[in-house]
Amino acid sequence: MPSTDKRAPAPVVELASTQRQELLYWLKLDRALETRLANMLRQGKVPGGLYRGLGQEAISVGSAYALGPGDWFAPVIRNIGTCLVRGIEPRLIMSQHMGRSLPAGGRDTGTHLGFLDKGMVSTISPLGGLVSVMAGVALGFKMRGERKVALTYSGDGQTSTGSWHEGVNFAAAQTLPFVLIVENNGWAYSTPVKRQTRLTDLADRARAYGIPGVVVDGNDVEAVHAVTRQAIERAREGGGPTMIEAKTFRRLGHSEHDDPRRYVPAEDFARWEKNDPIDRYEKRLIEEGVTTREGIASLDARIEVELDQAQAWAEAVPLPGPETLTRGIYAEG
Amino acid sequence: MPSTDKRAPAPVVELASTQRQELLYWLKLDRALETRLANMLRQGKVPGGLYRGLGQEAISVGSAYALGPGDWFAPVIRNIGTCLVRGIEPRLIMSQHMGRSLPAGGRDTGTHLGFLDKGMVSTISPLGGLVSVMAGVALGFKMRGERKVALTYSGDGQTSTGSWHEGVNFAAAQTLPFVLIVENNGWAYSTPVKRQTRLTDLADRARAYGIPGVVVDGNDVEAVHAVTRQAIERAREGGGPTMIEAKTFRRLGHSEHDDPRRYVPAEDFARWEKNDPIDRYEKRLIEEGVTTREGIASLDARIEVELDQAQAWAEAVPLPGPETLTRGIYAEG
Amino acid sequence: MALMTYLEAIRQGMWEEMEKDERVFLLGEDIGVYGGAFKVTAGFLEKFGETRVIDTPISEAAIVGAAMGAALNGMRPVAEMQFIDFIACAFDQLTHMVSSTHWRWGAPVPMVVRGPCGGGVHGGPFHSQNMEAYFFHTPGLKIVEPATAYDAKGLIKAAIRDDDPVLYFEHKYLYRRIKEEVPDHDYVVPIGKAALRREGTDVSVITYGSMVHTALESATGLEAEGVQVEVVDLRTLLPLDEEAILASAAKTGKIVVLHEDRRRGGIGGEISAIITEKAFEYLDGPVVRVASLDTPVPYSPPLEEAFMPNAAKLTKAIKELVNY
Amino acid sequence: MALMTYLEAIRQGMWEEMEKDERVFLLGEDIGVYGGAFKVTAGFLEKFGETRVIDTPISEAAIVGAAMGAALNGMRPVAEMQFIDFIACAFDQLTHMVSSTHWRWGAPVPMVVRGPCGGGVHGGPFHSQNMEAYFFHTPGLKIVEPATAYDAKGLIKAAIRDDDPVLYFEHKYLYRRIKEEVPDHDYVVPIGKAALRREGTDVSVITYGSMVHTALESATGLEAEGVQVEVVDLRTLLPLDEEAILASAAKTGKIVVLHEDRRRGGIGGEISAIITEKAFEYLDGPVVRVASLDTPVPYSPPLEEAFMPNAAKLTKAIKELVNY
Ligand SMILES: Cc1ncc(C[n+]2csc(CCOP(=O)(O)OP(=O)(O)O)c2C)c(N)n1
Ligand SMILES: Cc1ncc(C[n+]2csc(CCOP(=O)(O)OP(=O)(O)O)c2C)c(N)n1
Ligand SMILES: [Mg+2]
Ligand SMILES: [Mg+2]
Repeated sequence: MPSTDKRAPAPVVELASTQRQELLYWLKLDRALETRLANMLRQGKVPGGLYRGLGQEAISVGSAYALGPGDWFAPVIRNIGTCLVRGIEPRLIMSQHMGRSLPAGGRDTGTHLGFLDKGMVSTISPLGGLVSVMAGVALGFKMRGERKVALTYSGDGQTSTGSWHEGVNFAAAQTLPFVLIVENNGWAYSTPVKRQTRLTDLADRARAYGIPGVVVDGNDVEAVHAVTRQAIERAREGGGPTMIEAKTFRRLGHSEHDDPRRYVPAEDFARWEKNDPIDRYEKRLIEEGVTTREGIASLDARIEVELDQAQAWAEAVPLPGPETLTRGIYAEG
Repeated sequence: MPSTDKRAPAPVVELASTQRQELLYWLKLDRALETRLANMLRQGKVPGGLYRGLGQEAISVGSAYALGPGDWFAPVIRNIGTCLVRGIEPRLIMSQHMGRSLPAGGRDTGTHLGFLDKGMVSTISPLGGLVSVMAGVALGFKMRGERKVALTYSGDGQTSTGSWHEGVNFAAAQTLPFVLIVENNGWAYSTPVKRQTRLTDLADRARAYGIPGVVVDGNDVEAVHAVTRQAIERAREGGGPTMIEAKTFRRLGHSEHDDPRRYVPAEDFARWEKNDPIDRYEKRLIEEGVTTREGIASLDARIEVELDQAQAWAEAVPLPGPETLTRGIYAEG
Repeated sequence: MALMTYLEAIRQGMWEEMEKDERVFLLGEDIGVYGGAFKVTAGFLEKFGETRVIDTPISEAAIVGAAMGAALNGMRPVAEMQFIDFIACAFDQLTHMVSSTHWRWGAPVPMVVRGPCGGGVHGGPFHSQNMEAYFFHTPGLKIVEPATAYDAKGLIKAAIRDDDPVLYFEHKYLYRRIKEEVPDHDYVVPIGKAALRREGTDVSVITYGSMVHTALESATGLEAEGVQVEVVDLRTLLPLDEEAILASAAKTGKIVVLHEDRRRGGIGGEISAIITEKAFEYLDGPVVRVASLDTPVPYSPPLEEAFMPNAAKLTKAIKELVNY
Repeated sequence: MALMTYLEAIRQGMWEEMEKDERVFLLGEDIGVYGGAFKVTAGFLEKFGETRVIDTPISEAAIVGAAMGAALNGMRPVAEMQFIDFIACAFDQLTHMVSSTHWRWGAPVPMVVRGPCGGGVHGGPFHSQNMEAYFFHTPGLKIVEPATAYDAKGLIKAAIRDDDPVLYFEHKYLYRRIKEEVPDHDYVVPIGKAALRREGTDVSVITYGSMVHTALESATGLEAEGVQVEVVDLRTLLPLDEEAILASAAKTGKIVVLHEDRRRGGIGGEISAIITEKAFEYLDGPVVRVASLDTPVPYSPPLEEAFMPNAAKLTKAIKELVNY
């Protein structure tokens, strides 16, 4: 097993000011979009559920930002930020949540989206199975000798599933160019990590597969970016998979319908609110002269305009017609 | 995670001479029975397959010998020795292999045996699922506050299955009185451990669950007994599960129909033959004055007589009648 | 007697069994503090404690496996699947391990696996399925699906007391939508017995679960048009109450098999085949199936509407059959 | 043309596809050095190398998942289940992930999952099953099961070239027991098309897999008694060739559906239901099913004999139907 220390400091990655501004934009766009989706849900515009990643945006954004052209990825339910960074437009995420005919015929729920041309594989509800699918994507790269990487995400809870184990072990046994981000937000629905497993650090799960397991502050977007980039580089060089545990906290309920105050200690909310990844990053960028209060205000305004337009577009997309339902069961025949 | 060193020397367990003689008897009975089953297979008396544990007997026998009254256990295919130590008679193992109406109606194959009154749970072919079943047995003990333990086995290959992961994690998360012996015999059918996983020590899998993982020389019956006893005691005291990796070697094919010389390096056979657990134990017991060459010869003779009788009994058991087939699908109604 | 919902009836049935028999316990994801995704087990942790109300890791195969082990070891576990769709993750455990145990070596496995099934709530492809057809082929399992609050209580109690593994499918659409007077006292609804919900002479609708209500709606509507529809609620899907099915078939000679599950490979095929095999001489027309379309369960409301059977679609099928 | 066994025909079909298309690769347990438990892939590692013949960990869910991922990413994987029974461990992956992908987001999943099915070799409950009924209910999968060497080759090639996930069930009893002349050249047997194996006018046997041979045996025997039996070999189980089934039903009016799989919930129920629904007016007797008993597959030879259908049992059923 590589002798990676799971708490080794994240490698330093030099980011240009424009890149850091981009990161801030994605973080804020992610949050604003999810906030808007929550409003749309309340207005009855989203027929199903909504799963938000409030306070976890740095994980989606930081990791996605480390991907290169041609790399593939598969978000799970709290990774709308990943989709955004990889070029999935907010309007499509909205219309999908609304059950509209675009982008995918209204067939599946909000975050179950995939786009082959963007290398984005759709998650499904049953947890665990996506890991081996993304290992298979990585296998495709390896077989063809392409220096590309497949990256996916898992919650803390998902690590208990059998499919998850098989997938990680498969990727490790085959030394595949594969990166797994384990988002440890403390909870799986109402179940705290301590009921899921006896571990404190989920990164220790990596030890069962002989691959590096790294812990990172999931609320530090640049740290997430740096460790992901390192893992991606290792994978590209043929060094096999890495598991990254990003520590964070689920600041809302499991879904928008759920009130977490019933089972999550109140002080945790307070503590983690103070550790907000966007507040932290804004502060840092202001301190380091990358942006200003005014710059941020105009960024916010720009995002609202973008989302107004996106929403207008999404609301104009028609619902799918019943006659479409039986189409496309097969690709052929 | 308990700070157990995976290679800590096995604790010293004082065994009386009679106990050591008993261990030798079980080892030799196991081997003689399996040898006889192989002959019966060649004679066409066993309609299905045969899976032998030649050279692995010390694991079955040493671990089973550590169980107390009322403890439950579930052997897998190479654990006939476990059955013997726990009171399953050779004649029943024979008649089961022969598809006879006793002990279980000829319904399932040779090692798929269970006896509720002996706390023996039947394995089935699909690997992995037995782990959580035995965790459930342990859960029963824990719920009722009984100081009893559930013990089961897994091969190296089985550790790759999703069910195995779920079962071990469940037992760990619930701090159950559960002991898992991972028999690392180097091979899963034709697949070497290095294709199964990137690990050298399968005991490292335990780190993913926050439970102790211990390595033991699987060809040393007293060492296996000692570490198992320690694990059982820990479990009885409420300390939760232990995973024991017993290192050994599969000296025959996967099944009796398989020729392993096609894929296993020849030198491995030679090396491990010299490390035979029965030869080693005989030598040791003779050296330590517990038995003599003559004592061993008469033990062998006694075993042959026992097995002659067992075989005669088994061969006299009728095949099941077709009318029995549909009985007992349900326990009720 | 108390007026209660389908959901409350399930709760009460489990509650009573847990009070009565300390071998009974619950395990599943988020069933403790949270009381389950649908609150079916709300209050159980407070009443029965952590030992008997166990929040598990997300591990359906282990939940089922552990339930079986505990059952072998003298307990009577009731395992919850958060949504019944996830029972797919325990497919090997149920169809190979659990189901075969008694037949293979004589050990009874008294356990229940229960969970919310069915569509109509815009849950999308993985929170809306009906899974009975996948388990119906396996010897050794029993499957029940109540349509009423009375049966919900009586069947969960019967399932818990049964010495065999019982899959108990509860329709999430019914949870809070139907209410009836349910006896406070101890009763069971026997496993294996269908209920005649409505007598009729012209055509029989054989159905179960939430579709019983759809069938009754159609039947009421058709009465006005002079068509007498008989409605058989199977209640137990495995073992099927063939007697009840064949009796109704012999009586009306015209049969519609109705289920919310997809058509192809749904249990309607088996029911149709049994009727044809055993009551052919009574048939005055083809056995007709009304079921969902052969697609995953769609998310978007107009699609889900088109996907699922409803009273209008059933009425149309009945009329065609009556005029056959 | 070369005389070859069913097993050799599968081998040759895969071999040709791998030579022709470098996107095609194999993965599974012990398929490399060992050449597979039944030697179906013997020699492939030597010819195509480790990159294209991958020995995997014992992880059916990951094998299927990885096959899907590779398929999305431009490859054409052929995954082996060592025994088809173990496909149960990949049930969630196949019925939820793989099957729904094209319908849900338009991505084709060109992959094959193949493995030995069926009984008659004293393999016991977990090495003898037929698993088609468990997957037949799922939209998005295709299922084929060849009965002859010719079809074995033609169908594996068609399956590999198909843009959808195809389950390819090969009957282990046939592996080395049947032989025929198989063209050396490239051909496919189209997915979705049944074959009329024998024309007859009195009764149709609708069947597939190794039971085709049983049906032909019965048919030959009954000819001497003046009964003309038609034998339809489905070849593809999903999507069913309804046209062929209904044409034969219309022709003879008396149908036996025969499969080695257990009766209850087997695909025979669906076939019977379709016939009753769509060809009721042609029926001169009930659609009769001949299948295995509703128990696990027993190990002991006299039990397995009693469990499985055979020519004698089929002949009896045909005679009863002819005299109906
Ligand atoms: C196999 C399976 N079992 C149960 C569920 C229901 N479920 C959906 S999300 C969830 C919790 C997931 O927790 P985690 O993996 O930590 O992700 P998070 O929600 O915290 O992002 C559960 C239990 C599921 N989707 N799949
Ligand atoms: C889920 C599953 N997949 C495949 C098999 C086929 N199979 C039976 S034993 C075996 C190898 C097991 O290896 P290991 O766990 O190391 O045990 P050993 O045979 O070495 O004792 C395989 C692949 C199986 N029984 N179950
Ligand atoms: Mg979480
Ligand atoms: Mg092994």
